[in-house]
Formats: sequence, C-alpha cells, structure tokens
Amino acid sequence: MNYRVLYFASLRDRAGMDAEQINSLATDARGLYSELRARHGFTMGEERLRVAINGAFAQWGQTLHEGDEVVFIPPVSGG
Amino acid sequence: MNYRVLYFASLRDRAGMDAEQINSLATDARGLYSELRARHGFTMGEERLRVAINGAFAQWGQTLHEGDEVVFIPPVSGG
Amino acid sequence: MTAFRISAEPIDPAALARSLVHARAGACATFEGLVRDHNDGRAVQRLDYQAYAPLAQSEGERIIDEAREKFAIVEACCVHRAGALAIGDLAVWVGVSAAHRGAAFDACRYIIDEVKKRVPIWKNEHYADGESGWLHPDNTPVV
Amino acid sequence: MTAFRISAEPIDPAALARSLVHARAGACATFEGLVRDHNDGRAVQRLDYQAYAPLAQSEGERIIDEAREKFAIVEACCVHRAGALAIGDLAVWVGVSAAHRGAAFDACRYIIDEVKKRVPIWKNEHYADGESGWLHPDNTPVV
Repeated sequence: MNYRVLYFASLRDRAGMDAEQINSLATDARGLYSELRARHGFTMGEERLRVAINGAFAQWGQTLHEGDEVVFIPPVSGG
Repeated sequence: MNYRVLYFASLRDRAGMDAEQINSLATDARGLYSELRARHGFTMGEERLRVAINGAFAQWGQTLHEGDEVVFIPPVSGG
Repeated sequence: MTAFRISAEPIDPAALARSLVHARAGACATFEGLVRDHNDGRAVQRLDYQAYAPLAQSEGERIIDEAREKFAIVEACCVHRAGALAIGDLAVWVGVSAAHRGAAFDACRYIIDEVKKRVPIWKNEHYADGESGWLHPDNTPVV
Repeated sequence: MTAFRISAEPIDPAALARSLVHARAGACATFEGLVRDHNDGRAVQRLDYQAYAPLAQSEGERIIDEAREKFAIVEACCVHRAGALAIGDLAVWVGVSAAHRGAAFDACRYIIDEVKKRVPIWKNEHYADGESGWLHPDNTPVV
C-alpha cells in the first residue's frame, strides 16, 4: 500500500527529508515505523514516539489504509 | 498628649473627616481607639482592625508618644 | 523603578512588562485586576480606591521582597491604582519574570494574594441603584 | 478569532490581551515564554521551532476547550511561534480572563503546561559553539 510519511525534528534530520511516499507491506503504524527505522537508521524506539494518522493522534496498532498520512511524533518541546 | 489620627474607608465616612488632631489621656492605640469609637460611633471592634503608628503596622498595646500619627486600618479590599 | 507603586494615573501594562525583560528570563507571568460590572449580584457602575499611601508603599515593597526570597525570579513589579475608576479599568497589575515558568506563576500569584490581604487600599463600589459601599477582602460589604 | 494559533509572524501581546477583555472579567492572567540566552549550561544564540501544523492546531484547540471545561473562565487564547527566533523573542503567549483570579491563573498554567506536553512543536537550539540540537520537553537533548 502507499502511505505518505512526514518527518519532524530529529527524525527529519536523520531521514534527510521532510516527507516521502512509501510503498509498504506494513498494515499498521508499528510495522511501518519498524521498516522506516531500519531504512533510515532512526535511533528512537516506538516507546519514545507517538503516532498520528491523517492529522490525529492514533494507536500504533490502528490499521492503515491506502493513501494515509502517517507521522511519528518525537517528544515535543514547544513553549 | 497630642496625636494625629488619619481615617480611611468606612471609618472616614463615619467620622466625617480624613484626619484630626486629638488631645487624649490614652497612652496606647487600644485606649485611643476606645475613646474615638465612643466619640464617632464607630461600629467595628478592635478585633476587625489593625493599627499603624507613624506609617508602620504596630501592636495595640504599643506606648504612644507625643505627636504620633495613628491609623486604624479597616479590612483592606485592594486588587 | 520602584517594584511597588500606588498610581493616581492609568497603568501602562506594556511599559511595565518591558521593565521585566531580561536575557536570562525565559518566562513572564502577569496578572491584571480589572473593574467588573457586577459584584455579589449587584450592578457596579464605577468605584473609588482609597489608599494609606506611605504604609501601602512599604507593605507592597515588603511583599515583592518576600516573593524574591521565596521564588527564583528575575524581576517583579506591582502597580495599584488609586482614585476613581470605571468598568474595565485596570485596577492592579502584577508582572514577574523568571528563568522558568513555575517560579514566575507562583511569585505572581503570591504577590497579588498578599497585596489583597495586607496592603491598606480600600475599594468603594458605586451601584446602579445609587448606593455605595466599602468592601471586605472577600468582596462582601463592610457593615 | 481562533483560540489557538501557530504563527510564523511575531506575536503582538497587546492585541491578544485586548481580545480577552470583557465587562464581567475581573481578572486576566497571561504567560509569555521567551527565548533565553542559555539552557542546561550552554549559551544559546537563536532557535528554530518546527511544528506539525494541522495536529498542533487541533491539539491546541482541544487544550483550550479542556481549560474552559475545567475552570470558570471568560476567554482564553494561546499563540505559538514557528520558524527562526532570536534571544528575547516571544515564543509562546497564553492569556486567560475570568471573573476571579483563581480560575484565570489555574487555566493559564494548565494551558501552557499541556501545550508543552502535547502540542507537536519542536525546538532546535543553536549554541555559541556552532552545534545545535533538538530538545526534549524537559529541555535535555534528544539523543
């Protein structure tokens, strides 16, 4: 399936890009992050991240659909 | 002895003046308030007031001296 | 600038806030007390603040000093109006800057709480029905 | 006006404060977060904020809604900067008006605390030694 992934903060620096289109066999955010972690060498584990799907916080095990926008949210530091 | 007494808030309204010079036999603020209460018909008891002598909070039993400025402080309501 | 002032003139919050700015201050908390259009169920039209100025000044400064001792702050300032105020007018302004927000909030709240408890300033509310009354710290009338 | 906004332009606190004014609001508490010249012992020269804007917007609005439910407030507003900021620049502004000061302070603090915990905005500090780093919520570096 095709997903759009956006990167922020340290994940963006590590991936070297703001966003990418991914064709993946992963059916949930957990599987997708595992695949992208291997590809880009992300050091943060799933336990330090939150996940957002189509602009809303979601569960790691939520089923992904064709064209979903997926964002892995590092610990925030606004303010 | 001669004292200067300033009035604020409801005590000012009741006394009908901002300040007065008093010649009194009272030797402390307690005695002075008792005298002024009788004269002006103040309804507030000593327990609801604080007293200031020469611009600083003081004890009711503190000895007064000639020319002291004495202020009886009703419950404050700034802010 | 004195950290505490009684002012017969309108308060300028922007100018006061600038006095708190410091490169090591990452947090600034402010409090504004404004004249409300009602109190205790009665419609308020305007009010007067009376102050025993010398004691208000020294007690206000004492409160700011206490805040500096209790909390890790950079700057603190409080100005209280005296005289006649209309609905919506700024009656009191408190501002505190600090490296971190906890101290800024805690000190700001400490200052306004203590000012309302201890500084000899009295509020006389004028009601829509033509009456007026001096208030207690809990906003109930002085009988 | 939206109660929460991410702004690429400098924040105007005076204009925001005016939006909180209401005749029944006797108290207004504000918080300003400013860029400090140091963090965790290192000299900071400037910083960048990155935001995941759509989620930051909805999460920020949710926080303001929560504050309205939890506290008896009149108006509340929060604006957070994105982009490049210099020392002393205003990074975030929160303002809350209420009939009484307790609710104004509590809601103001709730909003900034939750924004810092939950809204997807990231701070990248640039240090005097030429390095830079993304920060955790506790201001320690992301490794």
